[in-house]
Amino acid sequence: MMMTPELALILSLAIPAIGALGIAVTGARPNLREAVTLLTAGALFAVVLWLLQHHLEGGVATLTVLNLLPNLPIAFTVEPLGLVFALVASGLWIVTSVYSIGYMRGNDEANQTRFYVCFAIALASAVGIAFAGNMLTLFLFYEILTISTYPLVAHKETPEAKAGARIYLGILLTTSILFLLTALIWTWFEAGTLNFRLGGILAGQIEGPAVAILFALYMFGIGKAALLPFHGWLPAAMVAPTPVSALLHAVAVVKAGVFTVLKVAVYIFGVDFLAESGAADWLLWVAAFTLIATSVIAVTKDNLKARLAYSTVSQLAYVTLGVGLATSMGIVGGTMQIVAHALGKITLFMCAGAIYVATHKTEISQMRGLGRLMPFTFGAFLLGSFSIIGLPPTGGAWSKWYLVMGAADTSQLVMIGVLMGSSLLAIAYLIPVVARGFFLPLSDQEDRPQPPGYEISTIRWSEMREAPIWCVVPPCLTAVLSVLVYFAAPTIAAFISPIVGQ
Amino acid sequence: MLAFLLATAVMIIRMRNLFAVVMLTGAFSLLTAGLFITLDAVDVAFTEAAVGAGITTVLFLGTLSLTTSREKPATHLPTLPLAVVLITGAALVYGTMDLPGFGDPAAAPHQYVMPEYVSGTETQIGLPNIVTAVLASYRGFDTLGEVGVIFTAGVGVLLLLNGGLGGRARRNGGEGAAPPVSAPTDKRKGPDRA
Amino acid sequence: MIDFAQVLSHYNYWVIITLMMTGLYIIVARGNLIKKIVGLNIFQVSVFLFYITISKVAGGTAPILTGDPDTVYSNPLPHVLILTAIVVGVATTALGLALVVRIKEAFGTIEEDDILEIEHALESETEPQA
Amino acid sequence: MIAALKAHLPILLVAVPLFAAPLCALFRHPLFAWTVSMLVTAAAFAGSLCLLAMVMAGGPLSYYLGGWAPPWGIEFRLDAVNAIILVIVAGVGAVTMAYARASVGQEISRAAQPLFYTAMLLCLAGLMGVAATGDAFNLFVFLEISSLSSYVIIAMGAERDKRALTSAYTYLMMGTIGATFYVIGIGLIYTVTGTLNMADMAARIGELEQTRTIPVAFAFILVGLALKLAMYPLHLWLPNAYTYAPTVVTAFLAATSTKVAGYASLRFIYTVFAADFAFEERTLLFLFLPLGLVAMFASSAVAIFQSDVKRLLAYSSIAQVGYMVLGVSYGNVTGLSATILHLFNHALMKGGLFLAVGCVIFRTGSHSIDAFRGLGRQMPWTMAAFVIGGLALIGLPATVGFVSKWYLVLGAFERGWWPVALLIVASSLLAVIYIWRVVEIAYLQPAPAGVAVKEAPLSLLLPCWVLILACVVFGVYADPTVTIAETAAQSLFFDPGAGLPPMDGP
Repeated sequence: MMMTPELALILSLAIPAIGALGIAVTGARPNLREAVTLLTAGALFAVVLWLLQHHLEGGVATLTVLNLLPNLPIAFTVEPLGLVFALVASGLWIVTSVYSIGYMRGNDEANQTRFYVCFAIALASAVGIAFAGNMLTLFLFYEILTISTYPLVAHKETPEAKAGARIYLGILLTTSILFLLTALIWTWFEAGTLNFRLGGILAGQIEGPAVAILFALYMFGIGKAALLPFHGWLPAAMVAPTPVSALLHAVAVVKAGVFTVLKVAVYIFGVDFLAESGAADWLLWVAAFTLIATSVIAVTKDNLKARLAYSTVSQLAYVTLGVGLATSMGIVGGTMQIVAHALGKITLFMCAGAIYVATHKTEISQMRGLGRLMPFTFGAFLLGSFSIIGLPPTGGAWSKWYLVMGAADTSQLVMIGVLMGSSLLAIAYLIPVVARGFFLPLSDQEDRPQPPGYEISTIRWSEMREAPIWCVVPPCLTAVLSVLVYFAAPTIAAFISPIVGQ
Repeated sequence: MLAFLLATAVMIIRMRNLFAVVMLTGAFSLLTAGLFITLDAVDVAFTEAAVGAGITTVLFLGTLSLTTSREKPATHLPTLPLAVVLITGAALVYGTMDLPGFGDPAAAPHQYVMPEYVSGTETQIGLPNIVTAVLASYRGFDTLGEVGVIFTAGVGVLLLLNGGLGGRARRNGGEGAAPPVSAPTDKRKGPDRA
Repeated sequence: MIDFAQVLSHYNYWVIITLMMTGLYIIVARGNLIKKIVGLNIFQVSVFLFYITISKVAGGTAPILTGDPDTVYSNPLPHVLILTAIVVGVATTALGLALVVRIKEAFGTIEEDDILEIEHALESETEPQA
Repeated sequence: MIAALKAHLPILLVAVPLFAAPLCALFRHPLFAWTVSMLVTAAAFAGSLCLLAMVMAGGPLSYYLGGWAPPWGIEFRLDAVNAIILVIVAGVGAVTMAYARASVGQEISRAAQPLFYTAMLLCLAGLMGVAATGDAFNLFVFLEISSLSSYVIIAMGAERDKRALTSAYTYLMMGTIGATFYVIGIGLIYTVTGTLNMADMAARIGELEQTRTIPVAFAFILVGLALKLAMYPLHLWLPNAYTYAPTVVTAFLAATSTKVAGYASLRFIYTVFAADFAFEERTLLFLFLPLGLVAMFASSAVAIFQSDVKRLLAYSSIAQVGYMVLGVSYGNVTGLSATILHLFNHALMKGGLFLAVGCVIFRTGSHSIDAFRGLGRQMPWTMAAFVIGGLALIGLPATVGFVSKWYLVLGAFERGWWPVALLIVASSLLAVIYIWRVVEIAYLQPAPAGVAVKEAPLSLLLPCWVLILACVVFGVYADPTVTIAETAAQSLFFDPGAGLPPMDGP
């Protein structure tokens, strides 16, 4: 069978959907079910890779399915930004799947079939968002993503899980219906189209303060980008099992949010139009405030996952800030940040999960000395932290670098300061975790008299208490990947540069 | 005659004995029928006398025999109903201001469609009674609908009083004795739950 | 503003309107279910009267062909409509009364207030503890 | 044969159910009655689809009953507006009838079933008649057929809960007042125009706009129809009627009866009284706009606090009527299209939702929200249908609710009323709350111990899913419905009374 770009696009959506079905059908036989999951994830990644190759060869892939509304079709287009997101999502899905299998079995969780089904649907919608050819299609998948992740957040069905899921759904639906939908219809009303077009569709169609209002509707409407004050759903969703957090924070949900932000900026408004009209100026400040404020909150959190959650909010604001700069550097930096943060944060979350599976510890203060028992996990955590902070040799270094360059381009000295300050805060909330893990004695060994010659800082392989291997290998892998991204960064930058007119 | 009607209506409001009220309603209908005759509507008058004064009264009496014939005094002030009624009435009076005067031969209804009915009845139908002609032919479908309405009501009454609803068996409890108040509280115990 | 001639030619409408409103008042204000239906009847009959008034042509006769081409007939169309409407009215009355009989059986009363009370009691009975 | 059938299709659609009804009554056999009803509704559905296709292809159709040309005889006039209404009524009729076999079998005693089906068919015939007729008085007659039969079928809920009787009584009172108001309005118009044909009225009203009679007639007709439509604040009869009626009846009436009343209002607002009529413009602006908004918010807010799922959905219906009223109030084509679209879309989703609740009633015997505990696992298909229907009610993309909302908001933008646009989207958030209350209980609360509930039988699930899938299909592929709605809106808006035959003697 010949692979055509249309077919590939269809497959990229159909594979996870069929996968979901397959998982549902094979639910009674866990081994088969997990095999289906992995197979689906692998196949999806392969298709996306094919699309990448096709794109690199200069091919164009578009697909118009049918008219949802007259003159408003459900359409898909492959473009660099979407490819980057699709690659991140589908690639990390494999890793997360492997990890979920270890985690869910390790914890003996209930409702596993529902979990995998919803996961696959979420992935299908993430791919749909990535390849959406117009804003309506994107919105469609955006909402499916929200709904399909709701059961995941509520997975444990405890009162806290329900409350968290309610907040999750509430904020995401409220913002998307109240602001994003309004913005969409407004755009349609003004521009007569919702197709993504380089240089934007709104340029010249709308002027004055309306531009800023519409832009604000978009920015706050994309609740998944977690801009203050609509960030509350992310910490609330922390009640979910760790693989879900990984999905939310790294693979699909927040990435879909910031990806949409980028899409809107580049294809709906157009970077130049944004810069000219000054509509995005306010966004810089909101993003900067979000960035600093949530970093500070993160420092105060003792619960590891909560700390990571606030860190995510803060890191997402980097992308928004990149958009707010309204320069090509800002957009490139934002895109890089999607990749780098995805890899970094998924590593951190999987490590947190691995710690939980192995020791059932959730608070940072309890994690003293665990590094020596779980050296791989903590090692991966360290690399992930580097990426979040923005230290070489990890991908995060580049994204931060581009953003600083962007800020310098537009002489936003304050923003440079904000970026630097936030990195310092990231050090403050991430490094102690690792440091405690490696350099403090185990909390339950404190009181015990140590045998002679016991060095607290040595790793004792015989005492290793790592989580199941399926929980440990994935974070190590992603940690390595975030290092690799450091070296691949110029390639990525070159890849997306066409869309920002360089 | 209109004054008589009004008087009857007011009396109906005042009366508490439902039996008398029903009789008065019958009288009201009869009076109307008389008015219809003076207004040249003989067919309608006949029908009103038979149906309005006759059948309706019988129906009411039947109901009364099955229920009760005293009305309790009203417990709340009729301010709101009065307001509703007055506003509606005022609107209607306002609306009738521009109507053609009573019996005005130049009024639109008599000028527009009606003449053709008269001439048409002669040439096309060949019945002397124009009302019957219009009823049966021009607007025959209304009449069909009318039959449908009667049928519906018949089905309805049959269903309500006879058809099902637990059947007549439940009514053997005797007149006025309400069946036990059975709230649909716990039907979960139904056989399907087994 | 309103000249006397107009009052004369329109007073019949107004009397009919008063009748209608009497009927409506009974429906809205009275709590007895049978009385309400009586009100409904009066309301409808007054509307019939209104239609028949429309149909009257001064100097006209009943719309039965006389053979004389100069005869002025009253308008037959409203008559036709009202014939239909009378039947509809009676059908409604019959149905309403049947309902009243059933309500009497089920609730033991035909007073609106009492019924509301019983329903309220049912409501709180079935109300879940939440 | 086919040609003759096609030529007489408009009347057949009404007459066949009307004549099939006595058949059911005559042979008092439940299965026979159901079979007849099923065949008739299915045929009516096919016929209405055919009619819709004819109208879309060839423009408005006019059918003279008995061959008497209007305004002397009665005319059936079909354009895109009522063709789509006919499709809704017959379609939902057919689906609910398929559902009725099992549901009615459980809820209504065997002896009463044949007459019950008779009444259902009569109701269908009445509604179809209202939608098809072009004669104002004929509309009243059909309205009464449908109303009388709906009082009866609502009262049939008394086998389960005696409150059905009082709600039917209340409905009868309000419905009859509404119908009488309507008759008064028609009488007033007749007195000044001398005609009963709607298109003819429209043509003759033009000269009479300045009289005091026309606005009053307009008001009376509108109030009369609004009572039937359950337009806020004339909705008081609706919640109880929907709550206590048998499931099938609730689903059928919720999806059709208010829609037909809505259609009739549109017909009068736009065809009979042309929309540029100054009094009307003011009415739309000062009455419809606030009432629509209030309905949306107040009824949704009330819905949130209901502990009975049927009642919750009933209040939601009133809120949805608010959307329709709002669309009319814009006084532009987009708003009107939105209203017509929503007539169609809401019929699908509310029908589907009530049928889903019916499945729950079938298995648990209760429609209290408590009965839904744990059903997500015990009745997965039913609850999945409920969730999708609920999402449509909220207006999420890929469901029909989204399409209506899109046009509603677009219309507001066209009018420059952006606060209204915001209010519309805000009100759909209330729907999130009341739908999610049920969803949460169904999925995240454990089932009460000791009772096992099975999934509903296929004969109930299938009809329910037909409507729910239609919600999705027409949500993802709204091209045809939007086209029809826009054609309908255009024809209502721009050529009132167009295509009226020349006025010669008969």
